[in-house]
Amino acid sequence: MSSRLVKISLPIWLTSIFGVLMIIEFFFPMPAEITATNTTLRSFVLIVSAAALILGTVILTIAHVRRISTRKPEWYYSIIYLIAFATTAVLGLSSVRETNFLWIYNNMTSPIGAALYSLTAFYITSAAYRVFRARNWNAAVLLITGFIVLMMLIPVGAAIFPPVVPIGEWIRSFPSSAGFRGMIIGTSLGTVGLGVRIYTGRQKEHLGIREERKEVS
Amino acid sequence: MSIVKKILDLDQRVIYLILFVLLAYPILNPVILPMAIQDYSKQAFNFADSIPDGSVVLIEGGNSAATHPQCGPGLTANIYHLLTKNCKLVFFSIGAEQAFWTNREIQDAINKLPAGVPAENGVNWVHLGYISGGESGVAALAANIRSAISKDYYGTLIDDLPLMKDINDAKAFSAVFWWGGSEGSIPYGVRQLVGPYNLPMSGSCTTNEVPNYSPYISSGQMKGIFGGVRGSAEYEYLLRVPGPALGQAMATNFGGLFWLVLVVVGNVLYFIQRGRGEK
Amino acid sequence: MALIIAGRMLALVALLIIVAAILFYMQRAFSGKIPSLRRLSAVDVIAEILGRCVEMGKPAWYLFGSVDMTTPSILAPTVAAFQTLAYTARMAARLGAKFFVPVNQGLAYTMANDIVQEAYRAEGKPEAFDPLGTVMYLPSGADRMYIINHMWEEQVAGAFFLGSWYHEAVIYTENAARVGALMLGGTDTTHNIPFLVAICDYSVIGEELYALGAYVSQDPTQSSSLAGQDIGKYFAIILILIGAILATAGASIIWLFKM
Amino acid sequence: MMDMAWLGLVIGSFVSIGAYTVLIGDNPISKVTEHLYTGILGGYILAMNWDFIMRNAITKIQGGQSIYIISLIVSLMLVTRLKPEWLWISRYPVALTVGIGMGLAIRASVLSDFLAQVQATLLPINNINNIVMIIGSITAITYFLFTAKYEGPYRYINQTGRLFLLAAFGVTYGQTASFRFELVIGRLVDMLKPEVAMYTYGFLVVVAVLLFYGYSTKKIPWYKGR
Repeated sequence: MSSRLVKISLPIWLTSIFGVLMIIEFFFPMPAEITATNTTLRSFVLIVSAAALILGTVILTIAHVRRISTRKPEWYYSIIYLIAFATTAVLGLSSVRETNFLWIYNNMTSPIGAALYSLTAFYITSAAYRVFRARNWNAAVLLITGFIVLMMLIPVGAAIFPPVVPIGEWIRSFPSSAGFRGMIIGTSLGTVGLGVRIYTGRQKEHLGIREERKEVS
Repeated sequence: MSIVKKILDLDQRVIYLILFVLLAYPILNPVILPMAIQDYSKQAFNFADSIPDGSVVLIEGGNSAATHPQCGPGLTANIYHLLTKNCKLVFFSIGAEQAFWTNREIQDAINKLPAGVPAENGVNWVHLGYISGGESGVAALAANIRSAISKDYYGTLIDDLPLMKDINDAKAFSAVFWWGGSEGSIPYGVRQLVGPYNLPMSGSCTTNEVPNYSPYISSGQMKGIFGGVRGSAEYEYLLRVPGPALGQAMATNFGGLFWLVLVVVGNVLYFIQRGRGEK
Repeated sequence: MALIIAGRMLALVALLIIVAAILFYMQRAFSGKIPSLRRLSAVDVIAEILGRCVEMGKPAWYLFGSVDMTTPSILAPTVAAFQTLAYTARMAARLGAKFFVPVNQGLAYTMANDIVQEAYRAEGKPEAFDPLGTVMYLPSGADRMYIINHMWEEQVAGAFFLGSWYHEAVIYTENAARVGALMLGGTDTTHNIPFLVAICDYSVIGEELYALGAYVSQDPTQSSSLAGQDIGKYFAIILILIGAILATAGASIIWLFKM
Repeated sequence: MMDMAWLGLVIGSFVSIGAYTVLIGDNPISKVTEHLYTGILGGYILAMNWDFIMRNAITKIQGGQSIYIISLIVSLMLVTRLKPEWLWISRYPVALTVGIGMGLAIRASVLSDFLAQVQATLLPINNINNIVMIIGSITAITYFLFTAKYEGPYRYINQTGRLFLLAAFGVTYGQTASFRFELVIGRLVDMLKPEVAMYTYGFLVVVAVLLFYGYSTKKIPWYKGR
């Protein structure tokens, strides 16, 4: 019984207590001790999250080492990983303001990151060619609004067909905002619903808890 | 398999390659397509154009490394524009990094100037450099330049600069250009220069900040504004001096047009295929 | 000292109404009164995608997008996606589909790892779970290259894109589509839902992402809570209608929001 | 001495080309870039988070705020997972994170999503724009109703809501597309700067030759796109 308490019940209870602390603090004026506790708790989350990232990196490195030692297919790429990892980690652990560490970040990580981010332009274009076909009414709405707005936003678009600007602006300000408004209101209700399910202990998958559900009586 | 189907099932890598070429080409050789000018840019350009030849103009250079690629070409075009009108320019920045980039933009403009246009430091233009103190620094500069700063960006004493001989406060200027970049400093200019001294002002900021300042334009406190890279490109276009911003805007054009053409072609072929009853 | 912080009175009232409605329906479920819900087609799609992967002998991927457990607006959809992951992983284990879950944040990685491991254990196939390979941590950012490369290399046949999606949405979905995967996508971020809806074969939008977990849970109290959320929607609609009619008549109820 | 800024531009250009090869599909050059990038980012994340913990936990403990020892203990609870019987211990850090995160998400979404959006819709019904706004918002909300059966008048309301949602999605699609072209252009501008352009072209040629050789001799598998 006690094992169930510490393994299952207590984590769920703690989840609810922390959550309710955050919510009441938002609505009611609180004594300074509680606000201070809440601030400390939130900084704990950041520390735990940082620790988890370190753990993840270590496990990833172990996976690469194992790939090399067991000579899995394409193991040689892992050597590149290890060299890059070791160099950056050693430089960075000595100091995060180390010049070479920052140089590597600014001249290798940022350009690759920017290049990968910009890949979206290519995929957006090829996806548009493949899926933007007026197969039915729904697809046609997506296609036409997307077409008008892009045309409005590129400098030459308004020069080719000036009315596109007022039309595009209207679509952007009214039908589009209205659609997103419904979606956002729905999402906020979804968040509250999820919170209630978690805090009442009905939903506990995220804790890694699996229980064969007994039928509710 | 019919040709229509073949084009409809075009390998995505062909699309990527074409897009690459279309985006890179205008950067290397600006191809000028017609462009629709936004109202704010047109107003700002007309304001700059209406400044009488030979006036003394105050310019705040607020572009940093992050905003130089977008707004720097616009300031360069602005300097080019005013120098060709034989205006006398006084620059300052409210950040140390910004002072460096302003200097770079001044040099860019001077390198572009057609032969015969005078652009001598100290005579046609002065770069006062970094003025500390943010908004209060601007106020101090407006009230008395010599109390706010004694040497210019290059370390020359202000009193040794011929252009500064008769200039001692904001009353000496006939216009202000506030190239705020992402500093969010345009209100400083409105509050410290436009309000107390009744100077007409225009300027630039990043695209996302334009809506914040549109109230100033509708109230007349600002004469117009250039937003981001598109604003810079429009300045270059209106001035008929192609520069890096125009190249980038044209590349966006090419990318966008390619997207639009692909969608149109895709749909036309799709309906042809459907009309033929092919699957 | 005011009893309630200024400007938050209506928010508190709204929260209490919504929570009370949800709890009311959950309570009713205990006594066997279960509201009838419309079928969410995405529920059946999960089995379809996994079945296809088994048939083709190719892997199924479950991706979360940009995960950051320290940002509440990202945490919520991610936690919602975890519940669906529990169901999907279990079904994948049962059907024998090769399952892969890349995660780009440490804490989410440990959570996903526990969930999938638990699912395999529940189906009595713990040996099919590879502690280093089934769930994998990839540094945020680098995961983009890994995922594109491996999508082509492994020729994924099915992919789930649930959670909080940012610009990766179009990168992954378009690649998966070109590889030929059957996809289910859904997010609540307004900026990237268009790509998931346009490119994926099946999609869930906004609140449906949160509801999906409750649908697949086979727990009547959870699915009943969705009826409570509907009360929240009616509340919003009534508020809008009353406010609009009053505004037309020249009266404003904005003061209510400022309380 | 080599000019580090110039070298940075050249290296940046090379690795960008490596990253762009991923557009072709899986190939050795993109794999090399992938592992290089993962390695660098792994090292970077390790160092930055180590630094974060040092500054925000260890320094504070040394400064007498001993409560932060708890944060370290909770962090260590994550590590217990390496022994399967102790897996449950890592539920505590998860409980902390999810409890706090959901609490913050709920309180923010009720005020700044739910009510703020409702408030923005309280418009007088006197012109077409406001009518579109109100009808669009309401039908889009009803699109998400779970208890309504897809029949009768609700079918039409649901369809209308869906159209409004799709219009919103189309707008975002177009808007994002125009912005994303600027990203590629930004990267290309750096890669084609006069001082590095020659190296960019050179590397591009090398990559093209290598890939052509690989594909033509079938040493690299060519994946057919759908």
